[in-house]
Amino acid sequence: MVEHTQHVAPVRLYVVVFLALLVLTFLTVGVTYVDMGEYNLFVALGIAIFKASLVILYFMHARWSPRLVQIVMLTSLLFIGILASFSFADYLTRGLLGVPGR
Amino acid sequence: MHSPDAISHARLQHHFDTLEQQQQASTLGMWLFLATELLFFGGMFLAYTLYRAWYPDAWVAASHHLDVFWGAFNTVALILSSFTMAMAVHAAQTGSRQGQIVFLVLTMALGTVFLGVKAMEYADKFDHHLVPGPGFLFDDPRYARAAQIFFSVYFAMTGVHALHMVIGLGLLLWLLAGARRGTFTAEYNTPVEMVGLYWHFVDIIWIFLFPLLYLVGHH
Amino acid sequence: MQTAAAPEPSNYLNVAHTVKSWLLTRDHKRIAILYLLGITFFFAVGGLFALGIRLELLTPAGDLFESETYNKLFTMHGVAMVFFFLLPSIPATLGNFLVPMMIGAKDLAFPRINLLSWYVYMIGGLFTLAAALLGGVDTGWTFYTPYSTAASNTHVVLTGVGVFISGFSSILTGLNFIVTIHTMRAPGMTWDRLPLFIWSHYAASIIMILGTPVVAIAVLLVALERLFHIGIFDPNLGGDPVLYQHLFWYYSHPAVYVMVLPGMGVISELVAAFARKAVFGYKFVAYSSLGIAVIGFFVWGHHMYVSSQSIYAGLLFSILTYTVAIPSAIKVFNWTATLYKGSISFESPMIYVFGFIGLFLVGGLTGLYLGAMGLDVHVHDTYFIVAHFHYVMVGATIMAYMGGLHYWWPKITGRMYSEGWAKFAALTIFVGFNLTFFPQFILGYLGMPRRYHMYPPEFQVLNVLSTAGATVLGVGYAVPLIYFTWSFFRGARAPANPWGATGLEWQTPSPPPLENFTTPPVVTQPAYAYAEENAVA
Amino acid sequence: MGNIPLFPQQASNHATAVDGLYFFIISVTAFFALLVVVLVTIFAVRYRRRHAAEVGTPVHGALLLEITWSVIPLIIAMVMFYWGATVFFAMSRPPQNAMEIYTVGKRWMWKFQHVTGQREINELHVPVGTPVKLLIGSEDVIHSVFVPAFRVKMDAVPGRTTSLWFTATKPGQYHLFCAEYCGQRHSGMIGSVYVMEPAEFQTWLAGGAPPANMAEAGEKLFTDLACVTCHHEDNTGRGPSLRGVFGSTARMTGGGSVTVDEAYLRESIVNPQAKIVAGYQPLMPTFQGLVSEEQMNMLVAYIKSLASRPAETDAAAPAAAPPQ
Ligand code: HEA
Ligand code: HEA
Ligand code: HEC
Ligand code: CUA
Ligand SMILES: [Cu+2]
Repeated sequence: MVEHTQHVAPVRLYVVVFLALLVLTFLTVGVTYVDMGEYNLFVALGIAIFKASLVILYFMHARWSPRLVQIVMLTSLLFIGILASFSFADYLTRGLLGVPGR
Repeated sequence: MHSPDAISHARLQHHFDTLEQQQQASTLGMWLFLATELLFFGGMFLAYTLYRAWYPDAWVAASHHLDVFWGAFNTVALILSSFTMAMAVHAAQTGSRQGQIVFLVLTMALGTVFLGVKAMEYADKFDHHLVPGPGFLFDDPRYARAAQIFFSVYFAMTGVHALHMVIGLGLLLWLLAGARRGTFTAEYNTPVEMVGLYWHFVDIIWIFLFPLLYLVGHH
Repeated sequence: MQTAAAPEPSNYLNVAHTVKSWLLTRDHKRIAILYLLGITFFFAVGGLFALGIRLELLTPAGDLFESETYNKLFTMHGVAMVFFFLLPSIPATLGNFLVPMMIGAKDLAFPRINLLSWYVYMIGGLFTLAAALLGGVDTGWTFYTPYSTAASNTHVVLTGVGVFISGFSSILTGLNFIVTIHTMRAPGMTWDRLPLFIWSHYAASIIMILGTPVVAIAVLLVALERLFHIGIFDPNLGGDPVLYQHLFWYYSHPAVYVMVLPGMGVISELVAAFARKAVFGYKFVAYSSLGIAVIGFFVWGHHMYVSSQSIYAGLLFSILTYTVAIPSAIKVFNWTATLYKGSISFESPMIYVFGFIGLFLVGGLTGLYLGAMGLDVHVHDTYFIVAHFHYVMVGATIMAYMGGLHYWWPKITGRMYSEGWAKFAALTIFVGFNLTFFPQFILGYLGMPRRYHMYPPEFQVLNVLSTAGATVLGVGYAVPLIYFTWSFFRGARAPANPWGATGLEWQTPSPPPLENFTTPPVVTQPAYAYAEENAVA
Repeated sequence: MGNIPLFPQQASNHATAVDGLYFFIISVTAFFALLVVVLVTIFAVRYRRRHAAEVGTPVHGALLLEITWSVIPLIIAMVMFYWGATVFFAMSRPPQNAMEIYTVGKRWMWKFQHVTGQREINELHVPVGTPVKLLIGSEDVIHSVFVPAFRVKMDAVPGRTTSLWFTATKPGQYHLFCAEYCGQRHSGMIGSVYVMEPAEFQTWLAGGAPPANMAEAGEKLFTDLACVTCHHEDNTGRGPSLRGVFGSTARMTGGGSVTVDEAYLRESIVNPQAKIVAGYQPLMPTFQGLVSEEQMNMLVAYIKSLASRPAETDAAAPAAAPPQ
């Protein structure tokens, strides 16, 4: 079960990831000046998710982490998903029956 | 599971058999802690989503009172600090004491810059009566009510985030002291790695806060 | 102590006696004892509030306390009992003591964090206690908005801070358990050999980690809203009070399983030990714990059927509520089946097991009444609910807690207690409990609302019965306090394995030495391998 | 000891439905409780330990058994779910012709107003045999309307309109409780529901010179609050005409549509920016804090009365008036 010693990532990789994050930051600011209606939000979120994944995978070494750590990560996301989706199961269906408060 | 002739090391706590086991435990523990943290912010993200869905126009109007330049500036500062933090961990892993010190100091400097800018932004909101409460004033009366909720969410989220930054700075200070004493080596560097994970997590939260708060609608 | 003939072998209790050696200990066993003291204290505090409630309800008129005082009584009763007694009760005492021992580890993975969690718990407790002493808080343990944010003028913030802080204690404990169970198992202790106690603590820990932060943020937002009038939950400012209920129950429903799962783990151990037989359907009992923990996160809206939540969300929550009952059913049936062809003895821990099964049946099965939307409308916020949750929390979980304490007491203290008194207490608790809370089901269906200081006179007789029962119950709880204290100082020495049970914790002296085992254990058998020596296959 | 009640009175159409479900669940749960208790007892006696060193006989798990005792309870549980949901749906959907009564919770009293204008505090008079729909709001914190004899309950949530309905079946006086904790005198926020024979009810309704009926009062408010400046009946104002809106489906800017019910009307008045009617600008100011709960009810009653007004003639009686 013992993992071999830590993975040491090359500095070059960190630099590349950093530059990518920088570019994405400018990109996300840039696209807000383009009117895409509702899609602005999705583009912004998409970029943010992509940036977060870069940080998690490389800066936080998740790529080389044990399976268990990856499971922990995904589980926490899943549970945020439960919180949001079930709350919205209420909010999105309010008024659907056409009876006040039901 | 572990070899009985485990290497003995001053940093090995009595109840573990090997340093690997100890390091594995810390890593798992830290990630579990971050899972908790994520859910903690999750509650606020839910509030954010709900009110954004309810008050889309007010959200745009209120968001335009935030300064995209400083938001982006801070984003860059935090990303850079994440990079220097990763480098500090790298320095520890390769046993470079000098590297650790340099990169930890850089990370702290960037973190301080972030908080400085944040403080300036907060002061600006105070000046413009954009702090929720009886003194709240919003230029467009149609959106005043919902804008107040926007700023409530803004202050709650960025405030809790800033609190995490402050705690992170404290941890970095503690690491710096250790690094100067030469505590962390290629063999034993778990604390640097753990604080690193925490710091990156705080960065990730901001990566989401920035577009969600500063970049609503189109400019 | 002075009568001991031979010098006692060194154990975790006698290695050091100074106060400092206790307050700065990192030994999970000593921390368990620290927790035991804290928890007993808060139980007594909560119990005193309960007696206040029951005395007031002897008569329909509000003649003993002012309305406001009564409201503070049930609020502080609920807060003390839930956050400072029941949530930490089994995990932080028995769990803390036994999780490392059962898996053959020397300690929990993070001993310092373990100690920290006790301090955090005590600090949270002190905040809440301070709030109580400064005048109390009157929102109900649920802190519903906008009452808590805009109307109440009691110490909501102080109490909220206490609850918030104690939440971190819970998180740290859960984190410690998960890491320990993953990384510190003795050689040969594979997952399918883990005692069921470990499985149930593992499941409860998942909830602590993923649920607690959400209630923490909810309470924090309530405090902020009170202090700075931000409008997140205030309808006058455009916020939604029901959002608070979502956040609160997202945690607080799973939290009820934090309260009961460790108790179920205790019951699995005890049933095996006193039937001298492997638990029937080990895998099902183990996985049903995980099932309860996970599905438990999908049902919170069953507290909100009449809250103006959408009917469609209600449907979703209702159907899922019924699915979460199935893993509990699996457990009950498997315990029953374990008794089949067992070798059953009736020492006091086993008496508590029978008590648990009876009360959990009533409590759990009445949960099914509440899951039915059409029926819950009538009984929601009545004494039917009060009866339901006391049956599961007080009936079931405290029975399990007491059973576990009696079972592991010899291991923890190295002393025996009086079996006669123990049986007497168990019976008194059982009788007193049913007398207190069964009438409340009837009251609830009749329509007596909860949190009522005064009530219509026709409800009096049932309330008198309930108060009478509470008195008996109070005596039942006080008796063990006395004989346990006596046993701790004067009780007969306990052998290493008084019950002839399996499990690593019984293979080390009582009380255990500093790092739990004199020789590192190696596991070669599944849990509960009772019949192995005279196996007929 | 003669009159200790053990079972609540049944005084509405919902009572029998709820009690039927209740007895069904009682019998199922009693069966399972007895099953387990009896088995435990039999095993405990039959397999008691005979000598100190005895151990149990190993019995290995049986998959079939596990499946059986998971699936059977699951099926039964689904029946409970279905039944419970059916009863709840029936409770949630009031009949079209229900007589409406506006209900306001306020610490610590219940205020009712009939569409014909009569007000009551902590008392509610209703006729037997007529469906009654309560439209519920709150002035401060959350309360909850609870009439045990009718088996109905609904929270009064500030900022929202909720509702419940029932048909009383037995004349008499019944408890009315506030079931959601609302502060100091929560247990004093109680009253009575009087169920009367229809004729008696009409007399009661006629007694005590009623002020203007709610729709009329609302119409006056509509002018006083200057709503008319934007909402012209002929659709020439800056806002949409409100004639015929109630019960219709309104289309929103940015897609989507809403059924216009009481909850939507309230939202349009206190929170006009939330949903913008297609084709209009978000011009309407919020009236949050400017109209009281009761005025809100009158406005709503008025706008509802416009729904059924034929385009030309003004009918005298608003649709929501109690059936004779
Ligand atoms: C330890 C705590 C605990 C536990 C274990 C449970 C278990 C359950 N609870 Fe309970 N509950 C509370 C503590 C607990 N509850 C508290 C504190 C409240 C009120 C909070 C407040 O408002 O203050 C509450 C309130 C509450 C409500 C809200 C009521 C209301 O406010 O209107 C509901 C509604 O569905 C509910 C349902 C259930 C169900 C379905 C279970 C199930 O998990 C039970 C499962 C067990 C069984 C079913 C028994 C064993 C099974 C068999 C013998 C087989 C036969 C089974 C079938 C045929 C299905 N509970
Ligand atoms: C773990 C949780 C727990 C426990 C153990 C209890 C225990 C008891 N509860 Fe509690 N109760 C709650 C959780 C709990 N309760 C909650 C969450 C609420 C809801 C609150 C709300 O509405 O917000 C509630 C509400 C509640 C009510 C409803 C109040 C209302 O709605 O108006 C009532 C009424 O009878 C009641 C009674 C009791 C009684 C008689 C006990 C008895 O079991 C207590 C018996 C214990 C003792 C009597 C103390 C034992 C004595 C000693 C240990 C020795 C004493 C030593 C010294 C004094 C030095 N409880
Ligand atoms: C400044 C002009 C103005 C005033 C004053 C005003 N409204 Fe409006 N109202 C509007 C406009 C414009 C709309 C359509 C856009 C929208 O939905 O917000 C509207 C929409 C509505 C709607 C939703 C109608 C639909 O078809 O869905 C209702 C109900 C309503 N108003 C009621 C009122 C009431 C009651 C008052 C007075 C208390 C009032 N309004 C005062 C301008 C006004
Ligand atoms: Cu109003 Cu309780
Ligand atoms: Cu629940």
